[in-house]
Amino acid sequence: MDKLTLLWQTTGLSAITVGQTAMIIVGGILLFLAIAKKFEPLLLLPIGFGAILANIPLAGFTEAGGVLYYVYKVGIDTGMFPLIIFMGVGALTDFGPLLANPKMMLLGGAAQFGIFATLFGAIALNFVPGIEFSMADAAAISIIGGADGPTAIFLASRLAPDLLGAIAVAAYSYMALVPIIQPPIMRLLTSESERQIKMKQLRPVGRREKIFFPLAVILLTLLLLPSATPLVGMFCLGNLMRESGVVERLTKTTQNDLINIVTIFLGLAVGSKLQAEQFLSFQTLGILILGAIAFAIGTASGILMAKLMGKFSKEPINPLIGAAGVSAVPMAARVVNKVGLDSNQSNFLLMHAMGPNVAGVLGSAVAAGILLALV
Amino acid sequence: MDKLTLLWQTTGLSAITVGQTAMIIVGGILLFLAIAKKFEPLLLLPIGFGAILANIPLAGFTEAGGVLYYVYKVGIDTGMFPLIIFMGVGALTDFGPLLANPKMMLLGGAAQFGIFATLFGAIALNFVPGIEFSMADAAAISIIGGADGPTAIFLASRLAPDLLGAIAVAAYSYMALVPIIQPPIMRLLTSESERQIKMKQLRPVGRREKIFFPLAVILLTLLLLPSATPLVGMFCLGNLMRESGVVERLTKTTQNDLINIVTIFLGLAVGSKLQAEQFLSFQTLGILILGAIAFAIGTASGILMAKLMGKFSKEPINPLIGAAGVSAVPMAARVVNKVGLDSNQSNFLLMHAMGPNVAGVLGSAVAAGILLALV
Amino acid sequence: MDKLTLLWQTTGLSAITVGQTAMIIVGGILLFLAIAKKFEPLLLLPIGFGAILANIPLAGFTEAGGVLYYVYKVGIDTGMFPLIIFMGVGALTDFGPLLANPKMMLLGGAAQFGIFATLFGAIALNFVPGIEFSMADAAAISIIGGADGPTAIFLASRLAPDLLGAIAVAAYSYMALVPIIQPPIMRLLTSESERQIKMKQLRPVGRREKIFFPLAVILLTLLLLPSATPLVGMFCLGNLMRESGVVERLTKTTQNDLINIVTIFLGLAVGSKLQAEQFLSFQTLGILILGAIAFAIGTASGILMAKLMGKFSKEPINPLIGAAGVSAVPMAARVVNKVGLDSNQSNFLLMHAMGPNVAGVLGSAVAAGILLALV
Amino acid sequence: MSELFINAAEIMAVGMTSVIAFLLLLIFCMSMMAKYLPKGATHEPTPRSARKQSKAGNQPSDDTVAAISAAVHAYRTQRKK
Amino acid sequence: MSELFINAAEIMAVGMTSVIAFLLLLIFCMSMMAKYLPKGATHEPTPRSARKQSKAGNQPSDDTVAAISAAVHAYRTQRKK
Amino acid sequence: MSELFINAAEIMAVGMTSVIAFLLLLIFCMSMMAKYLPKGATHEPTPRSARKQSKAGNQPSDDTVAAISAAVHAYRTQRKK
Ligand code: NA
Ligand code: NA
Ligand code: NA
Repeated sequence: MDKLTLLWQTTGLSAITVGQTAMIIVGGILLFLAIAKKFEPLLLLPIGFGAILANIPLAGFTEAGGVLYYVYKVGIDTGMFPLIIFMGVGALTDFGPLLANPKMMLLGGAAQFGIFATLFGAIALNFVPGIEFSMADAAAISIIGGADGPTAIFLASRLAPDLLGAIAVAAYSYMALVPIIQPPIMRLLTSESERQIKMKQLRPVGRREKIFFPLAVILLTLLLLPSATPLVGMFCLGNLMRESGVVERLTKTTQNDLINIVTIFLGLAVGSKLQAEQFLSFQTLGILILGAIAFAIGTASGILMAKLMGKFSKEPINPLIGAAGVSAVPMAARVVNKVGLDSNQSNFLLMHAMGPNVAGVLGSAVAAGILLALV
Repeated sequence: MDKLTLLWQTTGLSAITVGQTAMIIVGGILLFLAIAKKFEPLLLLPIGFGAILANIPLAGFTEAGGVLYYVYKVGIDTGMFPLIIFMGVGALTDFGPLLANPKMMLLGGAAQFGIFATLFGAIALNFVPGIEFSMADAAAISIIGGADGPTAIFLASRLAPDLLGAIAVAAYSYMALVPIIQPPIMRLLTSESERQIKMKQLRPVGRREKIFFPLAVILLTLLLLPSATPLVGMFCLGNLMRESGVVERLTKTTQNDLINIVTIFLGLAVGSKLQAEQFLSFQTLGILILGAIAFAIGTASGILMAKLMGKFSKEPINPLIGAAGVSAVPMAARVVNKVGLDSNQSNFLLMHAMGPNVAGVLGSAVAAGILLALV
Repeated sequence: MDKLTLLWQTTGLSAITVGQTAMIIVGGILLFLAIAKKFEPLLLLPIGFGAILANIPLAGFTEAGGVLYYVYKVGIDTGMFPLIIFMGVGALTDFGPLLANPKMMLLGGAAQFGIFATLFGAIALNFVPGIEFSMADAAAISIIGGADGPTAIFLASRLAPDLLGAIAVAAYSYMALVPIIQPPIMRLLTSESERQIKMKQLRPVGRREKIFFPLAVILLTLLLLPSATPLVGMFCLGNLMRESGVVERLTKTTQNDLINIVTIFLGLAVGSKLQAEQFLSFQTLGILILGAIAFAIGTASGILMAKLMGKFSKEPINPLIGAAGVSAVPMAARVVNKVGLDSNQSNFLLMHAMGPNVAGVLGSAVAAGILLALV
Repeated sequence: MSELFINAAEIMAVGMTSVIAFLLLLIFCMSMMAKYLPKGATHEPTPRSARKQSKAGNQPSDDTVAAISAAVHAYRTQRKK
Repeated sequence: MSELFINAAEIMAVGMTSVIAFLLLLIFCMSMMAKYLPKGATHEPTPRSARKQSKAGNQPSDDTVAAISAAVHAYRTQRKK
Repeated sequence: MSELFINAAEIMAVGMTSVIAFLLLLIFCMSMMAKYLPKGATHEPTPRSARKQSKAGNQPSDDTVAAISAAVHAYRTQRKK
């Protein structure tokens, strides 16, 4: 009888808490979103599974010596995993559409207003009793508006590791929800005739421009905003490898196996932060709400900037492409294309939206650097 | 003259011990088995080479700062390498044949009797003077009967790191010897007519079942046997990535480059444990003998369980497939098929044996978890 | 105003030193050489970019917690990165041409005279006031004459980590300059008729010889020169995987993704050592000069040895192939072929030069081991 | 010593029972899944990679097939002239 | 608390201005590059790998093409006999 | 200082001698191997991967060959009708 009690005490059933049960269900929901709804499955599948593992009673995945503990220590505490992913994203990004029309960069800048407005909003929320965000917390939350996973994880790991799980989940979820969140805002802020505007075809871009672009970006960043150089630097390295054309085997590995390996473990490490004590709180609700607001404001400010630019530009600018400035590459650009096609069956905005789209990636990395410097 | 003496003292010839010489020969034998005999070459080649490196005098491969020291610390001490391999095995495993006939799971369970019987046997051996196995040693040794490399390495690294080298070598060697060890036992325990039994063709299995299976396994494990969740969890993650179909690029990397990279270093790290003081002992002999016994008992209990199930089953069950319950995927299933064909040229048992075969992998991971909980 | 001052102080412009500016320009020059001149781009591109990152003010890439700090600690301090690369090189090397004509090994040995002569020269330079090389420094510098990147990085990381950046850059630059450095020396030391000598076609080499060769090398090394076994051992492991033919999936990963991943981070880590305080010194100039001398002496002694061997050999030996003994695989062999063709349009020396060429790799690894043992 | 012996016997009994009990539960789950999970198509996942690795000679890759048809077509056209 | 609030407003203003200023500078650089960089061919880098991954059926790989020509040639030769 | 100098000369002499001696021994081993190792076929290992990477146009991969023969066979059959 005594032995049976001992045996019972080794089971998870005997030790599982309500919080752990809830978090395992959260993990299951993430897996459902990843598999059945195809929400950013490359990240949400490992994150969801990591959340389940992290909440297994008695198994110690996240305690010293546990698998997820090591993965988090090695990959996130050091910042290596998001930076390696960012290098991979750089190696996968073609800046051609942006170089063909540099002004589009402004749209990728304007959309970052979502970040800074949300920072302000998060601090304002402190007037609500029960919520208490420090400036670092607010900054980490607001970066969700940047619509860029590795940037959000990197910044959260520096400023608010306790919120990292919720922030990463919110960021990837909203990125997956771009086709649902953005179109109503786009329709609200543009008229039918604006949405029908056709844009001039993009000029072809020379190889030299593409090689010098990442170099120009890293030089400007190091001169003006050194705190953004980890993110921007790794991104530019990836892009330079790609465009230089002389290290194809490195580029290929960076775009494929290296980014894949890191993605699996990054997801698991993020999932390890989905623990009951931290996630099942009022704060998470605040993060989810603020994240959605950040996203919406970013989309809106991108569109409004595009309208403003259209007023002063000789070439016509379809304001829809401003929405792609949030990044969420290439989903946001595809949504722009689709909404554009709804108004005009022969207007293909995809390539025009790619400019602001990749500018948005740079824009939020720069914004993250500013937050690191100022907070 | 003095200088020449100094020079001589820097040579390996001056410093090599008999033990090191013997272990380098052991390494050579492992290489011979891997290359000439094709005994599990993916593991035994790096293990054999690692054994040679680990026993080089004055080179310090396994001392602090040496290559093998780091590889062992990072990969085995943490448990990461066997767990990553297990994730890869999960990504390579198709549970279809098992899902088509869930009862086969019992065969994969029965074959684990080899493990527990050997645990008992190892402790019994303590009555022999000169042998002294602790319960942890006995548990680590008995897992050889699980016929699963990463499980054996993981358990040994937790319970008896000093025996890890011998245990891993025994496990992989016996897995390679499956075609020699199993057939006599199979013939002994079955009659010609039993071996000729044809089994009903397996039903096709839906995609949903395949996706839910790893989830069901991890849920049951976390509720009942949390100590098994590191192994089972990583295995289920790999299998879920595979079956979900939404993260193909991650699955592909897991099945190929990730598992390959880890295999090389896992092998080297295991080889680093093949040092004279530990390996050239009475214990190693005990491990080799007990391992063979564990294997034989596992095979036999699988077959006997299959005979028992055949008695109570409406569908005919060929008792040979019980032998595949030890795991050693897919070698054991192939041996079943071959022995079956010897008795009946038109009886293809391969797919029927794959069910118990993959069940055996789960079964020994579960058994490892139980040992971790009880020892 | 106060705020603006604070903001200004977060910029790189406010903090950058002359030394950092100079080193960023050096990084740019390396990128130019890599991309525009295709100088060993696989290494020089990441090294150049790493040099830029390492010299960004306020960003802390090379301080505790910075990306490059971690990469250096994990990959170079431990010696793992150059050793893994060396394993990859082993997996890519075909010793067939050397096995077909074992005497060529002597050319790969003679060319290492460049290393030892330069060691002597470096110490002699100490008579010049202002220069002060320790024996360890001199040894690390002289290995540039080995014309082998990973060997140079490994030895420098053991003996003179402060000089590692300059040594690696010099080694890879001179390897890229082989087509410019070697031909004049080759023409100077050989007569037109010597350059026209045709060599006997190489015999085919059996698979067994190829498998036993790496084993023979590691055995001899461990008996006579254990300090060379880290480099030689990893090289032989790679080569054994390749030639055994039983672990193709491991070989393929070693030759591709593993070596690619490590190359990127090795380059970054080497670049992180290109810091103003260390690089912008008289020593660097000394390293560059001594490196060139080492290279030239190595080339010359290879050629002279080939002429000597030609005198005593029954088969004719074209002295040009001695130049390939410095290693720099396969560039040096190609240069030999080209210079040979210049003298005789129908004389293809490529395969004959591959023998000394791969012998040179072994030769410099052995020389590195000797330096580790004696210094 | 003989305590260790009894302990081992105990682990053998408890362990084996647990393994079997656990797997029986799993069998139960699998039967439930087979019964109650809505049947989708018995679609095989076969990731591209896997397909490529299999040496099934009769399954040439897509672009091989495309190349072949192009070649055969080109050849046929050429012969007509 | 209200200090935090003012601080946040400040970060919002300074941050957004900095982002836009930075990107304006970058736009300036890009325009300069477009104007003054010597125009090479507008050569696409398209690494081999990328090309292989794209499912462009009409771009069979080099050795497929070689194989085809060999096969068609062999077939043609054979038919002549 | 001059001690360092002598030391360097010593290392030069000992080191170079050691390298050559080591390689001579290796040459001896290789000659023994060439003489006494049972000659297998001079079979090239050429792993699949390597073969794929080499641009040797005349070595189409196995399944390309299979595809070709299938295509040519199909075509031939079709023409006969
Ligand atoms: Na963004
Ligand atoms: Na098993
Ligand atoms: Na060399």
